Amino acid sequence: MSWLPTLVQACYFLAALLFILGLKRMSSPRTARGGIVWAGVGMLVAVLATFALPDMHNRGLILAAVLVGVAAAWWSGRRVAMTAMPQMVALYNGMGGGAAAGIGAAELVAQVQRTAVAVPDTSPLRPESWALDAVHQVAQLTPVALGLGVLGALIGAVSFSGSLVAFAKLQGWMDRRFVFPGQRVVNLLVLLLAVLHGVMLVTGHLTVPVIAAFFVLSLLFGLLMTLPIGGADMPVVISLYNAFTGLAVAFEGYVLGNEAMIIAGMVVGAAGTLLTQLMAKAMNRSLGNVLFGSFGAAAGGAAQEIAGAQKPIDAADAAVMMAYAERVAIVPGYGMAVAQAQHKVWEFAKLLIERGVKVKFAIHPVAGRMPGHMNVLLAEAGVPYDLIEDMDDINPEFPNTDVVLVIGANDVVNPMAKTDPTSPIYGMPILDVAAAKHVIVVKRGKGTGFAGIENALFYADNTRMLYGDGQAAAGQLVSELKALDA
Amino acid sequence: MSWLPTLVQACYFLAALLFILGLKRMSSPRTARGGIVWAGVGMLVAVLATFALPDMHNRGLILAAVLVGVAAAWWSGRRVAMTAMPQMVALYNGMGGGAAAGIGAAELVAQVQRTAVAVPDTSPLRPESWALDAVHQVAQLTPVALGLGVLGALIGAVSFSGSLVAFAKLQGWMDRRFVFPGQRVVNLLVLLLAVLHGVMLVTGHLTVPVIAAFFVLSLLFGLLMTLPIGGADMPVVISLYNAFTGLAVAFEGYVLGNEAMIIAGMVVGAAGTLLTQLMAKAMNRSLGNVLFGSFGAAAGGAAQEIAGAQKPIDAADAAVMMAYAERVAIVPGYGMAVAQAQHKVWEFAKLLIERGVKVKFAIHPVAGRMPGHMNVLLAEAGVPYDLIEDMDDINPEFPNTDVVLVIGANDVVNPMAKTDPTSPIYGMPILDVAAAKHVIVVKRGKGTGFAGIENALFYADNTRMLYGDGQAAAGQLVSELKALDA
Amino acid sequence: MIDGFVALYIFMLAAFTGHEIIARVPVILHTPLMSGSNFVHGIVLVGAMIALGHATTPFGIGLGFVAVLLGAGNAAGGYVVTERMLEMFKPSGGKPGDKA
Amino acid sequence: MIDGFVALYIFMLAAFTGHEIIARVPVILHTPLMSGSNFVHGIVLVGAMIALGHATTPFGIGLGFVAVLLGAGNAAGGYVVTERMLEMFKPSGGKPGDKA
Ligand SMILES: NC(=O)c1ccc[n+]([C@@H]2O[C@H](COP(=O)([O-])OP(=O)(O)OC[C@H]3O[C@@H](n4cnc5c(N)ncnc54)[C@H](OP(=O)(O)O)[C@@H]3O)[C@@H](O)[C@H]2O)c1
Ligand SMILES: NC(=O)c1ccc[n+]([C@@H]2O[C@H](COP(=O)([O-])OP(=O)(O)OC[C@H]3O[C@@H](n4cnc5c(N)ncnc54)[C@H](OP(=O)(O)O)[C@@H]3O)[C@@H](O)[C@H]2O)c1
Repeated sequence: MSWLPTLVQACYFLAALLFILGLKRMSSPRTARGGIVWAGVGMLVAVLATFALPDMHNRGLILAAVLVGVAAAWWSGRRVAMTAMPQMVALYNGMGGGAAAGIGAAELVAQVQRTAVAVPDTSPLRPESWALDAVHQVAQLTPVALGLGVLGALIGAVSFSGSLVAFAKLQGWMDRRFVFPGQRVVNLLVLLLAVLHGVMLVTGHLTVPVIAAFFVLSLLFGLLMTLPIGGADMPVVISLYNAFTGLAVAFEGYVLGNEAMIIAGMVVGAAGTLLTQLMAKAMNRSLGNVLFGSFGAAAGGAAQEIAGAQKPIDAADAAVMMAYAERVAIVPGYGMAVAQAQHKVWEFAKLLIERGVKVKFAIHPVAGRMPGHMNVLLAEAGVPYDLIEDMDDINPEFPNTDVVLVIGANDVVNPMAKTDPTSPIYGMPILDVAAAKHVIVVKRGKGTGFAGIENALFYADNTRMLYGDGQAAAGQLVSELKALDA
Repeated sequence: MSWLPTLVQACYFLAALLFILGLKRMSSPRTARGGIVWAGVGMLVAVLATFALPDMHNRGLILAAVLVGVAAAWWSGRRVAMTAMPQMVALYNGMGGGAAAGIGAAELVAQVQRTAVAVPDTSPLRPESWALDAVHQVAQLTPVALGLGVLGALIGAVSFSGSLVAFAKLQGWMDRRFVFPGQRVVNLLVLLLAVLHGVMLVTGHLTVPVIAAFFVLSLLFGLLMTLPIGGADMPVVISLYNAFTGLAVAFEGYVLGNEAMIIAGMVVGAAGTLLTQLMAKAMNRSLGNVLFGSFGAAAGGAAQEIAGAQKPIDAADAAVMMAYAERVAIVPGYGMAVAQAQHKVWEFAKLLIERGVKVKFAIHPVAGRMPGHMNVLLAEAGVPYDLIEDMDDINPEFPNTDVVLVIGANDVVNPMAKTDPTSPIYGMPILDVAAAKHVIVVKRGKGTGFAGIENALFYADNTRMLYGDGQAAAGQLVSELKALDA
Repeated sequence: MIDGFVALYIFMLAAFTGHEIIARVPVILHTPLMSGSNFVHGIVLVGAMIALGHATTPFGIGLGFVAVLLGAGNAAGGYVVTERMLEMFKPSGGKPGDKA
Repeated sequence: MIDGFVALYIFMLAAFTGHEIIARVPVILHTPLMSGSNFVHGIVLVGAMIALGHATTPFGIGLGFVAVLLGAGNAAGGYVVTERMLEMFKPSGGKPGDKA
């Protein structure tokens, strides 16, 4: 054994180690930033080591493809808006799934060639175009490797086409949910056909047409499975496809005999599966409900009657109320993200803090449209994370809070989740803002939230509505507050 | 490949899986009880599978040894008192270390024989007594395997002799700490000599005398390393040796090519190392301090002067005080374990609860002499674990508590840990019982606790002393309480 | 090729490791972690490079080229996006990050 | 014999698994867990059985016999002690356990 392969192996080992350590760091807020760097170093080491592998051809082509791919992704990842992050994750994840499927395809085709050489007279159906000029020196794949390779290709292809649909939906290129009667049956049939072709590949029907049909069916299934799912459920679906890609990479890693791929893929596969469940749980839904349910459709049934009227307030009064309060809590929601109001909100909060008001941000786990959405936006605006409180920590404090400023949040502060058993959000834990002395709600009008239902909070005696776009309203609050001191 | 080895392999895989799942369950209070059963099933599967291995000789002997070993350990483990658990763990752990060392020795001796056959004329120093009548059919060990085998044997031997010393100390067979000047230097020398012999074994000096010297030195080091450590520090040391044995098992597993041993050993090695650190941290000490420090010796320096006198109370008054209190917290300590008072204490608490008093048990993480000591005793007496509160949870509640009953605790309620920087326990977090309205302390007299220092709590204005043996005092409290109702 | 059982052990242990690492992660980190693990499976790039490096037919080379492109996109894009998200998690005293 | 790097991967992953499982264990379970992991390394019994099963010289057989004895003690004793400790962890409504 020469030293070069050993060195490459050592590099792969180091990479696997750094991936695990990096993910470990990423799962704690204090060390998260360093984590991605550790994992990045691991990736660099693994890629450089692969260039040094002894029996590699096409080194120039490889370098070109790597450079082009890295440059394009780097550029797009750098310039995309913070709010578009989920769809970018979907896109890059789809690419990974596609790469895994591509590896599977390449191995299957190569196996066809090797089989042709081994038994040259028993495969008359093989198209002649697959010239056998240079046959792999590698031995035939074992049945286990063949099976895992096919499975990985299936999963990777589903993740590829599914992620692209998710991307298109979140990007707004595909607005409507695509639903038709009997959809589930059709989807199931396509999946069964794809699996059937996969089984054929493993059980001796390894021909190019079968391979082609197998991939077409797999891609089609990813497409069909994702089309009926609503845009707001996409983060969970993307997380699921992320786990899929991990598994696909692990299986193709087995085919290639590459332990770093096996480990990294499997770690992501397991971590991603758990993460998907945690995400669904944070939305108070089951994974099955996300994938096959029809959340939006069910909403809007027999809603509870709400007494009273919404009572407006103007920005000047609202600013004064908060300026002379002792404790203020700010509850952001999806509307703040739409309005991109986080910078203005933080500016306003800073002015309050300067005046000696105790300000906290109260974050509901599923505020916005992806887990941690509000945290990411507030962090972007520069809000230090020790001002940010989780639901469980802040709920007991609302009775001692003078003013709660709800900005663009709706479902996550809807008391009907506790009082109305017919509500689609019944049972979801909410931020108990109604317990505070005063509530000010910033929204544009009478629009409903994600669940599409009325909100009793807006009609409560201690609630005042400050109508307007989130960013504009926050801007007004800032000017009024500055005017107070002038 | 025949089906039998595959089946055995599958059994080993199942065992490894069950060990991990079992440990996972054991690390959460809700599922802990089931965890050991899962792991136990894994062990059973692995042992039965090993009997089925095809190329095994001496099956009768193996069965005899297994039966005798199991019977002896089962019997001793069943009948030992609950308070003697730590030394039993030490004993069984030492056995594991010894077994690993034994495997290492057997492999090394076998390797000597194989070497002799391979190059019969180059080892003139080999004693003739090691007859070569039947030589292993197995190939020579690789250098890596040889190295790991020697390392595992070293660690296993240290764990063996060290654990036996720990057992003897906790059992009370070896009361004094064995300390002499220059001890650390001697210990270091012995360790270096052992390592030196290990290196010789790996670098071509594989002869029986060197093997023998290597084991004698390793065992001696384990002995010397453990002798100076005080009995109260033993739980941490036992945990360390537990991790050692895990590592030794993993290394010998590599030599034997047995993945179940590698995985189980390595999991325990890593888990045990972390657990050791957590234990030391819970005692507010570093691992180095436990192993090389002289905690008992340093104590008793320039202690802070304490004003006031201890004010006694009799059982009748104490019982009345608690009977008419709204909230009572009971703080047990090492003295409760010595007095075996847990059953009486729980009887007393139940009587209070029947009267409508809100009773909680407040447990300091290092109360007693092993982590979780109080929990185990209270659980034994039948106290439901939802009445038991951790330090962090109950400390804020003491100001609202009417009476705290401290029974056999001392250091863990000593306020000087917060006030006196010269105190050996300075910096250790304590149970803040002084904040309660009244404190009643049960102890036999003016004896000090583990740290050997005075306790300002006993002299505080709101503290009353109920002198007497823990069990007797609790018994009196019970009778007085019953008398109240009669 | 790795022997069947050894591979099984590696699959199992890697799955446990991944599961345990994520087991108690706070909600606030769900999205960055999804992105971070998305980056980690960018290791598929290495596999794609090997596939292209061993390809000999024009079709195989084309397939490998696309796979490397996609894999490189996964790795680089995953890194940038995760890095940008995590960069924004800072304790008190941080300055506003880059504009969205 | 397992190939060097594969063994390294298994060692690493097993170490991570063990570490992560214990990472957030409450103090109350420290002693039972120490005992439980003590039981788990009782798997050394399997190794000792193999050593005795392959021994051919009287010395080797003697050594193997002692190793199996010790390993069996580790496994059985570790199980009993752990089981007794954990048996006592029960929620409200439990009856007093066996007398110490
Ligand atoms: N976080 C996740 O992972 C996730 C994923 C999927 C789904 N969800 C769901 O999303 C919902 C999140 O609740 P939420 O309270 O954050 O949001 P929401 O219930 O969707 O409410 C958003 C509110 O913001 C207002 N708004 C929209 N644009 C605005 C603008 N430019 N300026 C000011 N206000 C604006 C809307 O009212 P107007 O139209 O009157 O302005 C609307 O009532 C939950 O039902 C959750 O289950 C969450
Ligand atoms: N938990 C662990 O893992 C661990 C391990 C090693 C060391 N430690 C150390 O051990 C100490 C534990 O603190 P602790 O408060 O539990 O105990 P402690 O400080 O050792 O005090 C025990 C007290 O109980 C009294 N006592 C002894 N026998 C008694 C009996 N039969 N009836 C009534 N009272 C009796 C003694 O006073 P009288 O003699 O006057 O009765 C003594 O003051 C800490 O310093 C800790 O660091 C803990």
